[in-house]
This record gives sequence, structure tokens and C-alpha cells, in this order.
Amino acid sequence: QDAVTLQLKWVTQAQFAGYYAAQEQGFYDEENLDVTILPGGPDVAPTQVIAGGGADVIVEWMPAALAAREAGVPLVNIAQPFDASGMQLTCWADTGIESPEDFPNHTLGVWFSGNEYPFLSWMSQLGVATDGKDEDGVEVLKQGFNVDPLIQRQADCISTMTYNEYGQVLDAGVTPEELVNFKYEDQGVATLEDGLYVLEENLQDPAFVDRMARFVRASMRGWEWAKENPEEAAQIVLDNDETGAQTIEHQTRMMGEIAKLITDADPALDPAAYERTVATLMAGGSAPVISATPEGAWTAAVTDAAKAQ
Amino acid sequence: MRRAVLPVLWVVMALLALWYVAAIPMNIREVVTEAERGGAEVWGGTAAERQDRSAWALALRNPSVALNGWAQERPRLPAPHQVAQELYASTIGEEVFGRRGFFQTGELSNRSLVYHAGVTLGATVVGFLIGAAAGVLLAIGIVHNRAMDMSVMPWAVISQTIPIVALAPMIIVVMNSVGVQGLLPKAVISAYLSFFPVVVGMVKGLRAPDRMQLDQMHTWSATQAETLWKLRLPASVPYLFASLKIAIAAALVGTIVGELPVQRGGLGARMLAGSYYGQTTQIWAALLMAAVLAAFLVWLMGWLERRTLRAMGVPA
Amino acid sequence: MMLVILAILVWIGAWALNGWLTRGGRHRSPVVRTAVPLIFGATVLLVWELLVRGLEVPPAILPAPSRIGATFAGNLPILWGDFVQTILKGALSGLAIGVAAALVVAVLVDRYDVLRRGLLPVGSFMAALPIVGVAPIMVMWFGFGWQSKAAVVVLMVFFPMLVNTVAGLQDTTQMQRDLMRTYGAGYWPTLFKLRLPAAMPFVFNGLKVAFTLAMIGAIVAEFFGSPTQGIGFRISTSNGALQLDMVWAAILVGALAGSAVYGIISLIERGVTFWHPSQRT
Amino acid sequence: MAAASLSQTSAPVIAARDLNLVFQTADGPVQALKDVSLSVAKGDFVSFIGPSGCGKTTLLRCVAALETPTSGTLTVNGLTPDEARRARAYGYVFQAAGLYPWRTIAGNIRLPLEIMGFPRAEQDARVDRVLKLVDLAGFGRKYPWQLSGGMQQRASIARALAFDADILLMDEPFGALDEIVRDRLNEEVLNLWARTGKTTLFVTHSIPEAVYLSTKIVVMSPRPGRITDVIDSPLPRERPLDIRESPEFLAIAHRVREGLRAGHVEL
Amino acid sequence: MAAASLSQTSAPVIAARDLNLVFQTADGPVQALKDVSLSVAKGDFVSFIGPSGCGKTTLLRCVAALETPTSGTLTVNGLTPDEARRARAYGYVFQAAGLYPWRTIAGNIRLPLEIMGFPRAEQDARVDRVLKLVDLAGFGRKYPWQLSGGMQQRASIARALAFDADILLMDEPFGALDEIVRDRLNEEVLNLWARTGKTTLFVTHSIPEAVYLSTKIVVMSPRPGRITDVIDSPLPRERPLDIRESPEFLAIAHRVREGLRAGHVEL
Ligand SMILES: Nc1ncnc2c1ncn2[C@@H]1O[C@H](COP(=O)(O)OP(=O)(O)OP(=O)(O)O)[C@@H](O)[C@H]1O
Ligand SMILES: Nc1ncnc2c1ncn2[C@@H]1O[C@H](COP(=O)(O)OP(=O)(O)OP(=O)(O)O)[C@@H](O)[C@H]1O
Ligand SMILES: Cc1ncc(C[n+]2csc(CCO)c2C)c(N)n1
Ligand SMILES: [Mg+2]
Ligand SMILES: [Mg+2]
Repeated sequence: QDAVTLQLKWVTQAQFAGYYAAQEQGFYDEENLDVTILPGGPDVAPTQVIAGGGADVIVEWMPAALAAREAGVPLVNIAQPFDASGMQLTCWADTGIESPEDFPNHTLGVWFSGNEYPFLSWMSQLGVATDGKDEDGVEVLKQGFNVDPLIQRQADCISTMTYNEYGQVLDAGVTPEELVNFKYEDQGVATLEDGLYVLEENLQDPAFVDRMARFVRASMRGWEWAKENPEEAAQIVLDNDETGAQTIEHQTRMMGEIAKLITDADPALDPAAYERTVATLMAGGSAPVISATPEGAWTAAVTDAAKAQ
Repeated sequence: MRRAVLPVLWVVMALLALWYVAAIPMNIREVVTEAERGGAEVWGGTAAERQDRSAWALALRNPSVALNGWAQERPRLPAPHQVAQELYASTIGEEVFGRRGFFQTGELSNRSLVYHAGVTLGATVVGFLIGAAAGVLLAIGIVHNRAMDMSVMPWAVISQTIPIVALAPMIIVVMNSVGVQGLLPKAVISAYLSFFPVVVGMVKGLRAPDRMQLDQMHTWSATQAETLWKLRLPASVPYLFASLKIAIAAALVGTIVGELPVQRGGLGARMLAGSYYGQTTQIWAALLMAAVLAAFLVWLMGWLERRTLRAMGVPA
Repeated sequence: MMLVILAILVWIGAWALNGWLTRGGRHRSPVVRTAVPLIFGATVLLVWELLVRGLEVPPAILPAPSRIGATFAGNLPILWGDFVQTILKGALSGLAIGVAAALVVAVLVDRYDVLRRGLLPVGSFMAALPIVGVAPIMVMWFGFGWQSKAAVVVLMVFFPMLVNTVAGLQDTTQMQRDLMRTYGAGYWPTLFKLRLPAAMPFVFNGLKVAFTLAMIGAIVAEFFGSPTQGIGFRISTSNGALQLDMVWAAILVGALAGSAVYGIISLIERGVTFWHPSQRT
Repeated sequence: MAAASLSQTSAPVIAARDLNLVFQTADGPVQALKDVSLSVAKGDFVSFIGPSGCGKTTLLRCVAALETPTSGTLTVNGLTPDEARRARAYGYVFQAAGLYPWRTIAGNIRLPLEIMGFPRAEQDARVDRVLKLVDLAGFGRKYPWQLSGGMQQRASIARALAFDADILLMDEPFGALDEIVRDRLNEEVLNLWARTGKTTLFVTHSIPEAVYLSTKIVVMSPRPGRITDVIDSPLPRERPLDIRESPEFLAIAHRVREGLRAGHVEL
Repeated sequence: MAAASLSQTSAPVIAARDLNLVFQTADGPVQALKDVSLSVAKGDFVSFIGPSGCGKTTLLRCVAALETPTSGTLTVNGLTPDEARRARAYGYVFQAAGLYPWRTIAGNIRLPLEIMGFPRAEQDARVDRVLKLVDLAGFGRKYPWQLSGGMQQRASIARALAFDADILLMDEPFGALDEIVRDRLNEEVLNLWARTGKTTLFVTHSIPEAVYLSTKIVVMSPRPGRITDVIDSPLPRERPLDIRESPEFLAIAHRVREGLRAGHVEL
């Protein structure tokens, strides 16, 4: 069997159900692959892990991947299972925020560690400063790992994923009517999330490309299976969670929301979505995320091979 | 015995009482909001307006719901009995009745704090042993070599002002990425934190023999090794144990910090997971478990110290 | 490979030099006393630089010191902001509150035996507790600003400080106490004229421990939520963005600040406990 | 008070009758003092001598109200020791100088004066006076560790003298010093005593020292601590150091030594 | 060696000529020994007496090769001190007993034997022998803190005797003990010396002790440390404690005291 190490972007949760499902259902075995799945965490940068040789392939968001590319880690997108972005800004309705124009003079929670790029890009397109609360600026907080800042009203808006944090807000007893959501997807600043990235030099090796093709193929089967069997998929995730902190209810719901982001079984990257992501990141105002249009940051070679069987 | 235990009991009870009292204002905002959502008439205006009111005012003016602060699902400050329940549920409860508990599967459940405490304990002990050994060796070098004393000692002090725990994620990830995984990266951090107190204590201890004792060795033409083995090391034992007690507590902190970024079990991972899902009670339970572990480790050092000293013939 | 061999040679050469400098009576001269540790530090940096270059370590894993230095010099305003946020606001304010509280409680504990026998065991239990675990809770309670960092610091420094101070207040000899009694001195004169001065060496020992803890607490708490500056914020975000040179520059800020504050505490200690044998050389 | 003391023939400053003191220790009770009776007249210089552990220190501590006898009566100036302590009747000098290292010599001498609330100017005057008395004028601003052991011990005596206590209690004040320095200080103590006329209780291990200094020598024996001999010295008040080679001196010393040897436990 | 010592008239074990020793300190040089010349014959018991800081310890340390004189010559058994040290010529007894608390009395005495590589059986035999010699048979398995100060000091002497050093060096071995215990130990040291005939150098602050023990008394004066008087004792080798009240004894004591007082610095 060929060994593949996959580094996830975040902790073990239904966001990665497809990979765990492929593992447990034996899809990887059928492709003659021995896959090791490394969970991530709040301070694990998958880009760093792959740069140091700790993984063959990583799940990463495109902004972080392109930024890493500029920083000297030549990452290439080989597949894009997630078609839509799940990121949004969730605000209390009673703060008077009804549209992005109302953001100034409010406090916004944002994820950092490479996830702040879409937000900064969006704000610069809106012409909103991010260095303090005033008439045309917002106060930005480095949001921690949970939704407490919103519940405790320390922030007027926080970043949430449709499949995870938003559900946690509702779990805390808040009703959807009390909230206003701004999906990045709707604001035209969506960036591609959860793609599979490898190091450019490895793609020279046909054996590696073949191994990745089999990996992508099996993974997509995993995703298909997970979408069809959300409860079982959630249970598989739970069994793989080494912290033992997840609950089945939460993972089942997450699986449902994740399914909405994987609109088709095609792992190929949509060039239009790619262009839009790059455009968003280049529009980062005074400090764009990436300064030059990336070249060769994605390839269809692997997905083509995967589809070819 | 009674003289020793009773005051501790009083203090613990006072702390518990304080804790219960504090839980009311700490949780009152959520309690009131919840009541409001349930359709109750509450004092204090809208949720946003209530933000500006004092917690005690809210508690006193909404007396019918104030005590709900002791039974919140996601409290800011869980009441002591909630923590106790969680502690029970995630130890005995989980292992005995849980789907993956010890009684079902013959293995410790990864949902139980017993399992996580074990993971943390392993890395702590390994890290502590590495750190203590390195510390003792470095101290021996420093005592015997002036160049080492003068060049290393100032940097050892400075090294402790480096926020190593802030480096922990990077160390973990970097080690991870060169293929070192699991227990060792965490142990490296706990070793780093535990080596310094050992160096300081051991340098002091190895230098504890006075001029007279060293001269005595000299008149007998003892070699450096003999002096080390028969004089310096035995003389340093009390200092060694004093610093080992500090070192093992530091090692535990190091492990827990090392467990935060990589969600692979351990009390640190557990605390973070609790934080990630807003499960304050779970954090508190993990914290308490860590405290018990710390107390146990420090006690263990004390016990070893007493055993060693007794074996050496020093009066209790 | 050449560079790696060079690194090894530099290391051996520096040790030989330091060995030579510290032999004979030379080690007593103040010049040698400062030169030796500096040579050691410079050697470590040089060897690091050579190894990183020689082994071609990717900058995303470990940047060379020269690069870190350049980043540090190029981002002084940002790093200054981080320093103010984390050290001045978070660590030092928390240290001040925690130490003050510990001193007051220590006097009470020293006065009332019940407290000593009750609070001290609980205190030493708490002192061994990995307080970093409360960082997320403090961020939840006190918000994202420096206040939550200060709260973590207060909790971290309180018990070590308390235990040290209580030990210090009791570090008087029977003779010194008896002397006070033969003067018919009451509680307060004894406290101010005997116990507090006698406790000072312990207080400063505690302060040195507490200070390192304060740094750790303030920085780690920023991992759980912060405004968009601070040493911990810089380290975690730059690390996520693979700007390791920035990570190390932020660490350098921490180490510089740490060494400076340590030095200041030592100086004050020298002034206050000039009479203690350890200070009298 | 005055009437009462006049009405008595001996007017004892310190009167102890049948003192007993038992320490309760982990190993059981230790009888430190057994049936000790003693009376000290005003202006007496009383030396206590006896093997280690015989209760010399304990007896002094009882007088200074630092220990409470288990039974028996003890009065100081007709008061209980504790009342006398609160009336600041004692100047206590310990074996080690026991100066506070964080205070200068003058600061150390001033300490009891501060506590007793003397006005500032008076403090200064007294510090100057006693510094001169013990021959340390000019050393007031030094710190204790900057002085030799003998000078420290003199400073500690100065401290005990500064507030004009009625009774000077000295517990082996020169035990840690070498013989030559000790000789010198013995002479000075004698001078001081002649000049101030203070009632003095003095503990020592040295037979010549006890004989040289005292008007009354109390020999004690250990376990349980008893008084075995009380010798009233026939030596004149004026005593040059050479007196120690005189036959009277040697006779007393011999009597003390015999008393000691009799009471001494087997090693 | 034997031939050499027979061929000389005095055959000195220790011969010092014009020794000088200057310590370089932060406050400038301190002359600890100045022009010290001395010769000690085999079997002598030499006491060194002098005020604190006069260089007694320094002189002993030079003999034991723990310090190196700045100038002058010093030979021990015809060898340099360092060669003599390596030949294990010295048994050094310090002021405090300096026993290791983690070793039993026997273990403490065995320590130098272990270091010198004596075979195990021989070690045991020697430990037994010296324990008996200092009257501590049966106490071998006790720990130091279980013994009185006097017994500890005897154990420390036993340790110095165990490996049959040629020369016994004692630096104020009884300084910390009370006078009665001290008397007893003085008698025992004298006995021991009579039995073993070891050349002994003995530092003390006590005039009676020096006179009582020695065949030769060296009086020193401080700053810079010089020898001011060397007194060959006319006392017989056999010395009961009472000898201390004899006129010869007092005469020597007087001479020592005068010598001391002359050299003593102003306090
Ligand atoms: N606080 C105490 N608790 C128990 N026993 C005590 C205490 N103080 C003294 N003793 C015991 O009482 C006895 C007398 O002690 P004390 O200190 O008065 O002797 P001393 O004559 O002053 O001896 P030294 O010459 O050694 O100073 C000793 O056996 C001692 O162990
Ligand atoms: N290592 C040293 N460095 C500097 N000066 C020293 C050192 N050792 C001794 N001295 C000085 O040398 C002088 C003689 O010291 P030494 O210890 O020989 O005196 P001593 O006669 O043994 O005194 P004591 O009776 O107090 O033991 C003193 O002034 C002392 O301060
Ligand atoms: C510190 C930190 N906070 C948030 C994210 C963002 N993020 C990326 S994937 C994911 C899972 C969805 O719940 C989340 C929250 C991050 N990477 N690091
Ligand atoms: Mg006493
Ligand atoms: Mg000496």
C-alpha cells in the first residue's frame, strides 16, 4: 500500500467527514492507500506542516495557501471538494446592523492565523478602516475559538461558519430572529475553502500524481457516502475524535450543513471561482494578501487522472 | 491531625460559599435573557440595555430567576456542584457506564478525564525526567567548569524570560513536521520548563559544601569525581528535591500548554476543546483534574524526598 | 556542508577562547566577566546562522538570525505596540495587582494562625495548578483587552508571591523576636521594624518567579482572544501566516523585555536587601 | 513601693522562690528548672555558670518574662516579670549580637527607643551617649556586618543600655569571641557596671570570666536544672585583669570548677 | 629517609624558613604571613595562639598544601607540602567536627579510607581501632546528629587518625564546645598524643588549653602575621588537669598572655 499523510485544517469534526468516512469504509484500502489523517488545531498551520515535510497533502483555505505560496512554500491546489464558502459574519440584530454599511462604529470578531484575509479584503472593498472604532472604522478583535464573544456581547458581530459556530450560537439559546447574517458568498467576497494542496515539486513525479489521483477519488467517494449517511458519518467523526469532546447532535447538524457546500461530486477546481478568489485577495487595499497574480497555483492534472480511472 | 485539617476545611468551605455567591451575578445576564426568551417579564430593559446595568442590580431585581445561575447549561461560572457532576460524569460515569468506557471495552474511554490525565501524565513524566537529568548534568558542568559557569548561567536566566510557552505551538508543529509526534514534542516543552529550576537548585546544592569540607577532601587527595560523588552530590540532595518539586509542577504546565495546539488528547486538549465548544464546566473539570494531578506529583516528590533522606540517615 | 563544518569549528573555537579567558586569575576582571557570556551568545547566533544556511532549512521552519534581526528592525512601530499591549498593560499591571494583593494577604496569614494553617495548604495546591488553563475563562469574563490578561497574571502570581512572603515574614530568629518582646513591642512595631525588613529577600525571590510567570500568562492568554496587537497575538497570527521571522522578532521583544525587567528587579533588590549576605559580595 | 523596699532588709530586685519549669516536648516532659530559689539585690552582678543544658538561659528568660515558670513565685521590683517587661525593665543581650543587618549601628541602638516612643532629639542624644559608653563613637553609620564580632557585641550592649533598663540580662554575650577580645570586653563590662551600677545577670561558660566579673556566682547542674552553689565573691569591686592570677581568685575559681565537675554529666 | 633524619641533629618534620603569604583581595593585598620561620621535630605537640586574623589557620593550611606561600621555603618530611599531601601525610581536624550527616560515624571515619583505596577488611579494622582509641566503640552505627558535640569532635579526630597520617593538624577543634567538655577532651587529646606519638600542630584561642597541651607554644601577632614568641614548655609529659593551678603553669600562661597582649591590635 502507498502511504499518504493528510493534514487537516482544524480539529476532528464533520467538516472533514468525507476523509474519515473514506478511511472507515475502506475506500482508501480499495485504492491501495494507507492514509494517516492528522487532525489540526487552532495553532497548527497546515502550510507549515507540509513545508517541513510532515504531510503529503493538506486541507487548507485558498487565501492561506496563496499567501504561503508568496512566502516561499510553493503550494498547488490539486482538488477542490468544497464548492461554496461557509464563512459569514453573524451580528446581533439589536445593534442596528442591517447591512455592511452599518459596520462602522462596531466591534467585529475575526479569525486570524491566515483566515483574516477575506475579511480584510472585504473591508477594504467597503472602504472601512480596521484600526479602531469610529465613524468609518471598525474595531477588530482576534476572536478565540468559540462564540462566547457574541453571547457575552463583547463583540457586535463575530465570524461563524454556517456549519459550526452558527449552530453553536443557536445552541446557546439564541433565536435566529435575534441575529443578522452576512455570508461572504452573498457579499461577493467568498474565497475557496477546504481544498487539497500539495507541494509543487512533488507533482513532477508521475507516481505521486497517481497516488494523489487515487486519494482524491477515494476521498470523493467518502464525501458521497457521508452526504448520504449523515448520522453514520457523524458517528465515525466522533469515534475519531481523540479529545472526546464532540457531541453527536452537533456533528450530525454540521454534516448536514457541510453537505450544502459540496454541491457536486466533482473535485475539480472551478477556474471562475479561483479567479474570483484571487481578485478578492488582490483587492486587499493598502495591504493586499497577495501582491502578484499567482502562476501555476492550481492544476487539473490530478482531478483529470482521478476521473480517468 | 485535627489541627491540620480543620482550618483547611474552613478555608475550602469559605471558598465554596464565595463561589456559589459569585455564580449568581456572573451568570445573571444569560439567566435573565433566557427568562425573557421564555416569555417572562424581566427587569432591566432589553438585552442590549441590560449590558450597562450592574450584575447585582439585575440579580436583586429579578429574584425569581436569579438562582437559575446555579443550573445554567452554558454558564460563565458553573456552580461547584455542576463541576462536581461533570467531574463525576467524565470519570467514573464515563468509564463505568459510557459506551466506550472501561467496563464496556476494557480500555479507558477517550471521553473520560482519567484517560486524558494519563496522557498528560506520561508526557509530563518523560519531560520532567529529561529536564531534570539535563538540569543536573548542566549544574555539574557549571560547578566544575568556570567557562561554562560564566557563559551559560546568564543565558540560562535569559532563556527563562523567553516566553517558551508561546513558542509551544511552533515547536510542536515544527517537530511534528520533521516527523516527531505524539508524546515527545510535548515532553520537550515540559523539559525546557523544568530544567531551569533544577539547574539553579543543583548549582546551589553542589556548591553547598563549605570550604572546610572541600579542603578536607583535598587533604585526602580525593579526585574531582570522588569529591562529586561522596561530597557534593549527597550534600545537594535537599536542594535537589526542593527544585524537583517546582520542576515537576512546571513540567505539567509545559505539557498542558503543549497539548493545546494539537488536539490529540490530554488535559490541555480537553481544556481547549471545552473552550472551543463553550463548555465552561468541562474546562473547570479538566482544570480540577489537572490540579489533582499537580498535587499528586508534588506529593510524590515529597514522598521520594522523605524516603531518600531517611535512607541517607537524616532525621525526619 | 562547508557551512556546517564551519559552524562546528566556530563552536569549538569559541569554547577554547572562553576556556582560555576564564583560566588563571583573568576571570575576576569585569571585562572578562561581560565578554564571556557575550561571546557565548554571539557563538550561538553564528552557529544558528551557519547551520540554517548550510542545511538550507526553509524559512517557514526556522529563519536565520540575520533575517530575524532585519524583520525586527523593520517593524519597530508594530513591535513597540505589541510591547505596550502585552508587557506594560497586561503583564505589569497584573503583576502589580497580584503582588500587592499577595503582600496584604500574606500579612493577614502571618497574623492569624488559622489562616496560615488553612490558606497555605490550599495556596500551595493552587500554586501547582496549571493556571494557564484559566486563560480562556478569563477572556470570557474580562473581554479581549488587556484586562483579561492582567486577570490571568494576577491568578498566576498571587500564590507564589503569597507563599514566599509568608515564609519571609516568618524568617526571623527566636532571638530577634524575643528582643522585640523585651522592648514590650506590640504587633505593628514588630511587623514594620522586624518582619517586613526580614521578609524582603524572600519577597524579591518571589518577585523574580512571579515576573516570569506574568510574562507567560499575559502572552498565552492572548492566544484565546485579543485585540489586534500584542506579543501573543503577533506570534500566533504570524505563525499562521508562515511569517516565522516575525514570530521570532516578537519572541525577541518578549526576551528583551523580560531581561530588562529582570535586571530592574535585581537592581531594586540590591538596593533594598543590600544587607543580605547574598548581596554583599 | 519605696516604703515596701525600705521596710525589707535586703530589698531584692529579683526574688525567685521554688521555681520549676517543665517543657512539654515530643519526647515527653523536660524539667529545665527544679526548685530554684534566688534573690538578687540592687546593683549585684550575678554570674550563672553550669554545663550546657542546665537551664541558665531558661532562668534568664523567666526573669525577662519570655518563659512562664510552671510553679513557684518570681517577682522583679515587686512586680510580675510580665509587668516588669511592659514597664521596660530589661535590657537583654544575647549570645550572638543579634543586630538587624538592615539597620546601621545607630539605627539598631535607636530601635528600642523608637518602639518606646522617645522623642527624636532624645533618641539621638541617647544613641550618641551609649555609643561613647561602649567606645564606638564614630561607628554609628556603619552596618553591623562591617564591624568585627567584638564591636558588634559592644553595639548590642549599647542597645541594651540605651533605654535605661533597671536590669541588664546577658546570655553568654562573649561566647563567640576570642579570648583576647573577651578579656578586653570583660574589663569594659566591669567598668560599665561600676559606672552605671546596673543590676546585671550574666550567663557564661568560662570560669575565669564568671569569677572575674561577679559579686555573686551561681553554679548550676543539669537534668533537672538546679542551683548547686551560690558563691558571694570576696574580691574587691576594683579589679585589674591581673587579679586573675591572685590566690583568692584561683581559690574561687577552684571552688567553681569543683562545683561544676560534681554536677557534670558523664560525656 | 631514615638515614637522612638520623644524620641531622634535630631532624625537623616541618621546616619553614622566611615564609610570606600575601592574599590578593578586592580591597588590596593582605599580608597574612610575614617572615615566618619555624621548625617542628618529630613527636612535638605545637600550639599556635594569637588573636583572630593573625594567620594561624593560614599557616596550618600552608603546611597542608591548601595554600601556597608567596615566598620562602617549607618542607614536610623533606618533601614539598604538596608531595606530602599526596603521600597522605596529613590528618586535618577542623573547628567544627564537619562530619557528613548522611554517613554514620563509622561511615565518616571510613570515608578517607575509601578514597585512599584501602581494602574493605582493612577499612573495617581501622575504623574499629580508632573508634576504640577515641572511646567511641559501639557508636559506629549512629549518625552524627545523634551524638553530643564532644563526641562528634572525637569522631572527627578518629577520622583524622584512621589513615595513619604522620602529622595531625587541628584548627581550633574545641572552639565550639563548653569549657567542661573541653577540659575532658584536652585530657583525651593528651592521652592520644602520648599513645601515638604523632607530631601535632594545634591552633587554639585558649591560653590554658595551649599551655596544658603543648611541648612548644607559638605566639603570633596580626597584620602582618608574625611569630612573636616561641615557648618550649618545661612541663612534664605527664599532666593531670590540676597542673593548671601550678605555679609553672601559671608562669607560662602569664608569658603567653603578655605576648598576646603586646601584639594585639587596638579593638
Ligand atoms: N523551648 C523549649 N522546648 C523544650 N525544651 C527546651 C526548650 N528550651 C530549652 N529546653 C530544654 O531545657 C533545658 C535547659 O535549656 P537551657 O537553654 O536553659 O540551657 P542552658 O543552660 O542555657 O544551656 P547552654 O549552655 O547550652 O546555653 C535543656 O535540656 C533544653 O533542651
Ligand atoms: N582566602 C583568603 N583571601 C583573602 N584573605 C584571606 C584569606 N584567608 C585568610 N585571609 C586573611 O588573612 C588573614 C589571616 O587569616 P587566618 O584565617 O589565617 O587567621 P586566623 O589566625 O586563623 O584567625 P582566626 O583566629 O579568626 O581563625 C586575615 O586577615 C584574613 O582576613
Ligand atoms: C484560531 C483559529 N480560529 C478560527 C479559525 C478558522 N477556522 C478554519 S477551519 C474552521 C473550522 C470551522 O469551524 C475554523 C473555525 C482558525 N483556523 N484558527
Ligand atoms: Mg543557653
Ligand atoms: Mg583560623
